Amino acid sequence: MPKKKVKMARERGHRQKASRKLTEMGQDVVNDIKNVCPPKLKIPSRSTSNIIYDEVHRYFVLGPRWGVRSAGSMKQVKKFAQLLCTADFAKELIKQGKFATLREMYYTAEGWEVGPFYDQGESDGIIEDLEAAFGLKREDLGLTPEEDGAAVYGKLVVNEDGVVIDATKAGRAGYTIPPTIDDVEFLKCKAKRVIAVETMGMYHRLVQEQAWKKFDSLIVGLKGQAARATRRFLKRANEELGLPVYLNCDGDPFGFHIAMVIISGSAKLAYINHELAVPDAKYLGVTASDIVNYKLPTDKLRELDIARLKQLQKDPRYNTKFWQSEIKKMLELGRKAEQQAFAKYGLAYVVKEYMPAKLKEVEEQEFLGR
Amino acid sequence: MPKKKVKMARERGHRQKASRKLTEMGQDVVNDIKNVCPPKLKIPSRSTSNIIYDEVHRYFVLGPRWGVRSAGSMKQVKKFAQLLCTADFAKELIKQGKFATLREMYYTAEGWEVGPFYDQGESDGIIEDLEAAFGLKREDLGLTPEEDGAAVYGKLVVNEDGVVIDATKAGRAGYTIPPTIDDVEFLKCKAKRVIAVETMGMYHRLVQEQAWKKFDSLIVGLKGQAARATRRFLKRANEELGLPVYLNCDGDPFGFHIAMVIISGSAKLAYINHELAVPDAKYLGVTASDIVNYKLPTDKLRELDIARLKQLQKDPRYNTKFWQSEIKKMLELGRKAEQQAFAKYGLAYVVKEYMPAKLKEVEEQEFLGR
Amino acid sequence: MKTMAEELFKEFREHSVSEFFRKNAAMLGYTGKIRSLTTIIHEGVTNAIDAAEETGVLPKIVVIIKRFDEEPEHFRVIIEDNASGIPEEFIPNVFGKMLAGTKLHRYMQSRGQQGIGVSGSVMFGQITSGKPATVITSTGNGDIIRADVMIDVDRNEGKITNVEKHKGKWRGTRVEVEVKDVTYMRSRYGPFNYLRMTAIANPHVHITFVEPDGTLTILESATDKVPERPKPMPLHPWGIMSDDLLILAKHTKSRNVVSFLSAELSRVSKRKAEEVCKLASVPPKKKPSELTWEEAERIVSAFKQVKLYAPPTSGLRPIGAADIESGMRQILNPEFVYAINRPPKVYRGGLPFIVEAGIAYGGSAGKTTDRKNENEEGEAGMELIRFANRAPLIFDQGGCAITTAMRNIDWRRYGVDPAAAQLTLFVNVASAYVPYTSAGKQSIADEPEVLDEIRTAIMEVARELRKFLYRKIKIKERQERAGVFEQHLPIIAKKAASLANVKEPDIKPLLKKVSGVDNAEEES
Amino acid sequence: MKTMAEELFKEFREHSVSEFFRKNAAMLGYTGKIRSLTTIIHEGVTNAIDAAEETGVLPKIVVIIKRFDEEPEHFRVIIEDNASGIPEEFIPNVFGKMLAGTKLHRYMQSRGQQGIGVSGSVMFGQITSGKPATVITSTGNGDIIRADVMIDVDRNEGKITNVEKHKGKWRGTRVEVEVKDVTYMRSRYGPFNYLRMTAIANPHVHITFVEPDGTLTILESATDKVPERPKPMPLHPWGIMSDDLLILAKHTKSRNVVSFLSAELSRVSKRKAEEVCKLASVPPKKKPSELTWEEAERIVSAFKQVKLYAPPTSGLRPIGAADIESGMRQILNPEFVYAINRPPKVYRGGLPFIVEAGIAYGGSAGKTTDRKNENEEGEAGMELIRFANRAPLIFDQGGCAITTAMRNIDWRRYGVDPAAAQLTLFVNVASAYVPYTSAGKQSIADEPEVLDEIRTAIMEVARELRKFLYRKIKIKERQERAGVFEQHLPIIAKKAASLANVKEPDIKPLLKKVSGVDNAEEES
Repeated sequence: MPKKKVKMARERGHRQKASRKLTEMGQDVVNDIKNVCPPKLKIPSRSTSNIIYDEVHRYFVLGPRWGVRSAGSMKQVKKFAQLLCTADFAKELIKQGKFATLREMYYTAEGWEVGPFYDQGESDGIIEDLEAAFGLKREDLGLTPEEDGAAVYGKLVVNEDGVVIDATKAGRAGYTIPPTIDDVEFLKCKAKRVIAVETMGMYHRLVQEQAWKKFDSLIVGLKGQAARATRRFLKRANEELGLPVYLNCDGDPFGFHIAMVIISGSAKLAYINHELAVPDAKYLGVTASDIVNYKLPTDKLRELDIARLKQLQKDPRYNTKFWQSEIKKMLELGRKAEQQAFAKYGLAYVVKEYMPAKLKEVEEQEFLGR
Repeated sequence: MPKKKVKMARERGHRQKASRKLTEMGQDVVNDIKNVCPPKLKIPSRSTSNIIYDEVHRYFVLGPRWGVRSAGSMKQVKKFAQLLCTADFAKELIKQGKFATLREMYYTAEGWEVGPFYDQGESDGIIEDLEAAFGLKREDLGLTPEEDGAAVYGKLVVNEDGVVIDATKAGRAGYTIPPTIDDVEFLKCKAKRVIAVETMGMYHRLVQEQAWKKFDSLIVGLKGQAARATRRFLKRANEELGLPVYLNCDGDPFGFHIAMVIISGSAKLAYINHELAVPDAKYLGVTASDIVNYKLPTDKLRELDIARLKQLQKDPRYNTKFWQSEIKKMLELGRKAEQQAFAKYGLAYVVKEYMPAKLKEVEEQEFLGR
Repeated sequence: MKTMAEELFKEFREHSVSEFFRKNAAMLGYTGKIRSLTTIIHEGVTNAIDAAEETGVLPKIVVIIKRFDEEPEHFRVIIEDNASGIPEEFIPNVFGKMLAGTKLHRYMQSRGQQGIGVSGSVMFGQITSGKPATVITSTGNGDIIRADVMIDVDRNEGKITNVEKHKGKWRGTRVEVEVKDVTYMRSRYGPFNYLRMTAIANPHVHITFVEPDGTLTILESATDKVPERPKPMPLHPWGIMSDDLLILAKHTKSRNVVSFLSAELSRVSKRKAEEVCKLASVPPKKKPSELTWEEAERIVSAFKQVKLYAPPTSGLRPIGAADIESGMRQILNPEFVYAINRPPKVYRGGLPFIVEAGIAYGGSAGKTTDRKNENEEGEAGMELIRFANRAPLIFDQGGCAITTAMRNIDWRRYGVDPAAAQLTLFVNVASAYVPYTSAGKQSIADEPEVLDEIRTAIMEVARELRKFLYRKIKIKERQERAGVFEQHLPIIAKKAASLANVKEPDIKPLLKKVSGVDNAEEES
Repeated sequence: MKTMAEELFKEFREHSVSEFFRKNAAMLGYTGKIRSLTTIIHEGVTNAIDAAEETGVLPKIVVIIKRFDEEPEHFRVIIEDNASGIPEEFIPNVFGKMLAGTKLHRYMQSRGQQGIGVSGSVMFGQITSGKPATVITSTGNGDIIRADVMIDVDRNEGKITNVEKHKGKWRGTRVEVEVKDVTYMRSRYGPFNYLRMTAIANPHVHITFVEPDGTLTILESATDKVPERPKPMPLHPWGIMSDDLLILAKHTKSRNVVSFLSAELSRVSKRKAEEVCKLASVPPKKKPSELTWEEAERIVSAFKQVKLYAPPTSGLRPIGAADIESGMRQILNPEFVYAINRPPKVYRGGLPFIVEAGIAYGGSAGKTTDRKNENEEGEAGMELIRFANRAPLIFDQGGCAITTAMRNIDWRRYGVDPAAAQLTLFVNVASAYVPYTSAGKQSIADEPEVLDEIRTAIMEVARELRKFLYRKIKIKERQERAGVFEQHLPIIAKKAASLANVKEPDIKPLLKKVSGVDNAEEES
């Protein structure tokens, strides 16, 4: 798999690139000081008005607006100092090959000369500044979120720092995607597709019913809203391994949102969506049509659901015939349904009947290029 | 390891026992109906007033009070019917060797003659009735919660339905404890102790700093409040493998609570604590004394924290010299601190300095039988 | 040399009460464009009903409000009754002199009290439009008099500026007042709601109402029973003050204290009077006019030590629980209605009063009703309607003892959420002398005895409502539980058989048994 | 046969205004045990200050409240002034006759207005204690008169029941009223707070107060400037009504309309009067007494079309912004104080008025102050103190236009949380004729012009407060930001060097530069 090897090298290169960028920044600041010129850093604006849906790439990106962080401004000088301290800390992490959680960094700052952060929101903001300024992921800077990624089950073998792991032999709960997924090498993959599911209940159902075998698939248990590591995993599976990705979520606005964040990225992370979005992933979850066709047990849409759906109608990411018609139908029905609602017809129904039908439908469309 | 083999057999036997109990119940009901006598089921009361702290076993148990569920009472007949439907469903799961989530069962009931449950709270209550009536775990009835258990890293090899897993070779994120942990066989264990930590941030820190090697330890990442499967794993590690269990939590009332639920069980699950509590586990988390001795970064106790601590003072589980003095000290300080606060002294500090000191202290006390 | 004082007191003068109220029209309720118009309607309708009742006929009232073309704030207000009519010589004083009337000096319940009401309307019309009021009246003697009346403010006197006589066989009085600077609206504070409330509290009154846009509304009477004529009533000793006693003593015809006390106070026999004199160390044969303040004080306190009958109610004219209920039923069409009238009590000055309360639930009771388009506010929840001697109190709700009493009650204890309940609460205070907080007569002062009594009355009707709401819930529960066994026992049998892997048992004998047993348990 | 009417009208009688108010004492503020006592103090102090000012001396008032031993609700209230004294022949009418006085007929600002106040106190004392009031007075002519005065309620007349004369060189009046059924408390509604508020609004008044327990409090005057004597003032044409005009026309000495208008109205020159007559099509030479209502209406509307000077303020006697500020500063010791007085305006009837407002922030302003133990309520937040012609308004806060105006303002826009702010808001309405809602004179009716003006005044002082609060925040910010560069630039240099792996650059030149630049930016 030569293609993969190349990719791998690129991944590893991220951390070196990060280190180089940080060094350059230090040099720029030193030069500015020597030239008696207040050091400045241009950072793309992350404000709502600068978040733009990129029709070509099909995800949110940052627009052309920049902000300038200046050490010459009374209001900004402290933040500038914090930014440099953080950069220095990250460079040290990269050098040592270590990772720290965002929370650990927040505490580490207790010992910094610039003084502790007011709260973790402040230190997280500084990290986002660095990410946006250099187009790097925080993971490249040695900083990880607390949470692990999703569980994976299926015919995939990976190499984590020399440890070879077979995702059919990591236990019933599967292989857990670590926060440092970019350091993981895909060694072998016999699966032909990825099916990611919103809830761990459904994940275990699919594993138990051997859906991974039946559909030649990797089963990914998202545990709700997908972690960054999970999204990175799905992107790599899609791009490096060339697997189509299907997203099976609850038939409600939150389920739609979970799928869409994987597909087109969130507005909040627009500055790093090029590393996270999987624009070719397909929604394979419960739809309003399913509710009707399968007579699913439902719950009433709450006020909040309705408001949310109406928001989605205007969201550029949902500006397709499929989504517009399903959202409209759900609003008309006034009901929503969960994945596990298929249990009404017995536990195995979802694997024996529902998924094959849905997969066939979607893959035929794909085959025909729709 | 003959001891282990015997245990294994016992564990496997749980599901057979469950099936037998359900059959007996059916027979009793049929007999009652034939005798024109309203079928009844005695269920230990789970009300607060019937939850008693067992000084000998050192966990909460149910007291001597029973309630009777009678099919002859207008108010109870529907619940009785639901209970029998649930029992029949569980017996079928056991027969097929399958598991269903509580949510799936709730949806399955859509198709039952007795009609759907009002909400999942109602169906969960019925399952608890069955558990309490027969002293069985829901897992023995083929019913599992949604969530997976904790992550485990260290020198442990297990057998899951023929798949052999080495917990040092399951990836950086470790081996994930499945909800069906009782079906897992412990094949080999070279660790001498278990260190369970509250947050995944601390878990990754310990894995990264190779604490599992340094302390000959299994590292368990609890992910906050421990799942039932995690508690079951810790109990088995403690009883079957004979490993001491140390609990490293945040130094706040919630951290104390997380540790104590593992040690002495929760009041809510008093009916099944004999299967879950690990009374010999030791608290190794952040204490009020640590806050002072290590000058940790802290947060102010909120109103709720203070109220909670005052509650703990009166809780029989905390009726030891150690807890009383630490709680009092924390109230006096008015501050709390997280595990990760040690990052103030650098990322490795917790493994290099803090943990060795604490372990030494605790294990010396144990050696001396204190 | 003159002192400073002599200089300053050159200006010392007396003033007429009309002049006082001309400058203080707000004190009589003439404040705001909507309220001023409602006040005119109130004074006219109140007098009309009182007059008809004193005459002993069922009141038939006509109210017409005409707007002058192209003058949105210029009206002619016409109020007509079918009462006794007014003798010609009394017309100037009735309509043009303040503090003159048939009511002020008697302790008798009537809606009007102070001899200011109608003169006030005439004056307000006069100072805004410059026009006299027109009075058409006949005592039924064949002469119909039509007189224009103006007030001479400086002298507090009425003047007839024009008079005509016709022959005719009609009896009654029709007053027409022309007024400017007022507004007509169908709001909660407007004439329409005022008349609607009047109809609720006075089911024996027939009201015909024509609004400025020509809309005709007839509020039919719901009973043809003429309420008894109220009677003047002596003071009762409970709570009487020394000053009141001395004033009575000054005017009495009795020659000694014992006969004075028994003649001028109610519920005092000769024997009681003697007992009181003895307790108070007052010579029983003393001339009343020679009583000293100290003796009066001792008599007052002695009355508190003897047993007396409660004050007579002959002078009081409550609506009666049945009539309140029929009034509320007719207008609100409620699911539940309940009313009470409390026994008479006295407050300071020995003045008796009666509190009546009614409550209506469901239907169009409460603030959110289909009356919304009439009273314009989009409010929800409990509605409080206040009355004094059957006359609606519309304004100054906040300062009124009835409102205070209502607010002091924890309504949730009665199963009611005041912010949402479809509830109308009715309170009427009947007395020969209602303690109003101001001459505008829109709110009742919080005399402790009155406040307590209102509170008690409200709680009494609220308790009855609670019982109703409780019964309503009970009935629903029983219905829901019927047939529960028939539904569930077969399922139990089937599932138990499946669990035990045996044949399904026959459920019928058990079904028969438990249904019976359980019902028995239910009854016990 | 007699008609029903003849039967009924046998009872028709006239009544005295004293009798009316005896029965309606609540209308005058005699309601509740605490309020009744405060009302007596209010009437006495108001009259005392007015009298001293009319006399042209700095008012020195003594108030003594004595409790009778073992009678908790029996008091003797003594109020003494240093004014002109009262000539003997006026004593019965001043203290015993209602609607009599020197003030009612003049359009002049004074605290009392209606000639009821002191007679009301005497009557309330008399009907609760049975005792006459004692008046000790001298006009400074060497005779000191001591007279006991009672009211003959039936006739609305004062009677002197006992009189003594002494020689002495004192001038002033001392009134002593004995009263029962009242309570003394140091609550917000009690005499102590009443006098404290009086002192704030009247910094020229010296008050000596002795409480029933013997506590002596002296509220010193803060200025020795005697306010100018108020002058009687003709009506201004703005907002005058036809009726007012005709009443003036009836009493004028002028012989034609033009001279009548310019003589009886303020700010109307002969030329203006002629212009108005022309506009109104009224013959300029017409006799005023022959003016018709329609002509009067045309004149009124014509006045609205011509330009006039604003009403004269000569008759108004505002406190003045400086005195309000010094009064508030003395009593509240605030961090910030600001007061304004607005230009005169008129409301209906052409009556001029002036609104003054003051605001105090910090110190002991607001409801939560160390005065808590005095006024007993554990309340927090903004305090509103209301005045009419410098006299405190204590009761009926809810219905008052000042309260309405205050509530209509969105205080958060001024940086104030009304529920928590340490703020005292002062409003005084000065007018020869304040539109009270009732004879109790405790709240101001919401005449639109008055309400608007109060609102404007409050917003004006609130804006000044906002500026103060804003400046306060600004100063704090500047201090906090000082030295920020000195603290952070060295760290930046150090960390940048570490990142680049080079020697730390010298930070001093940059430090010097940016500090300057940034300061300049700040100033701009």
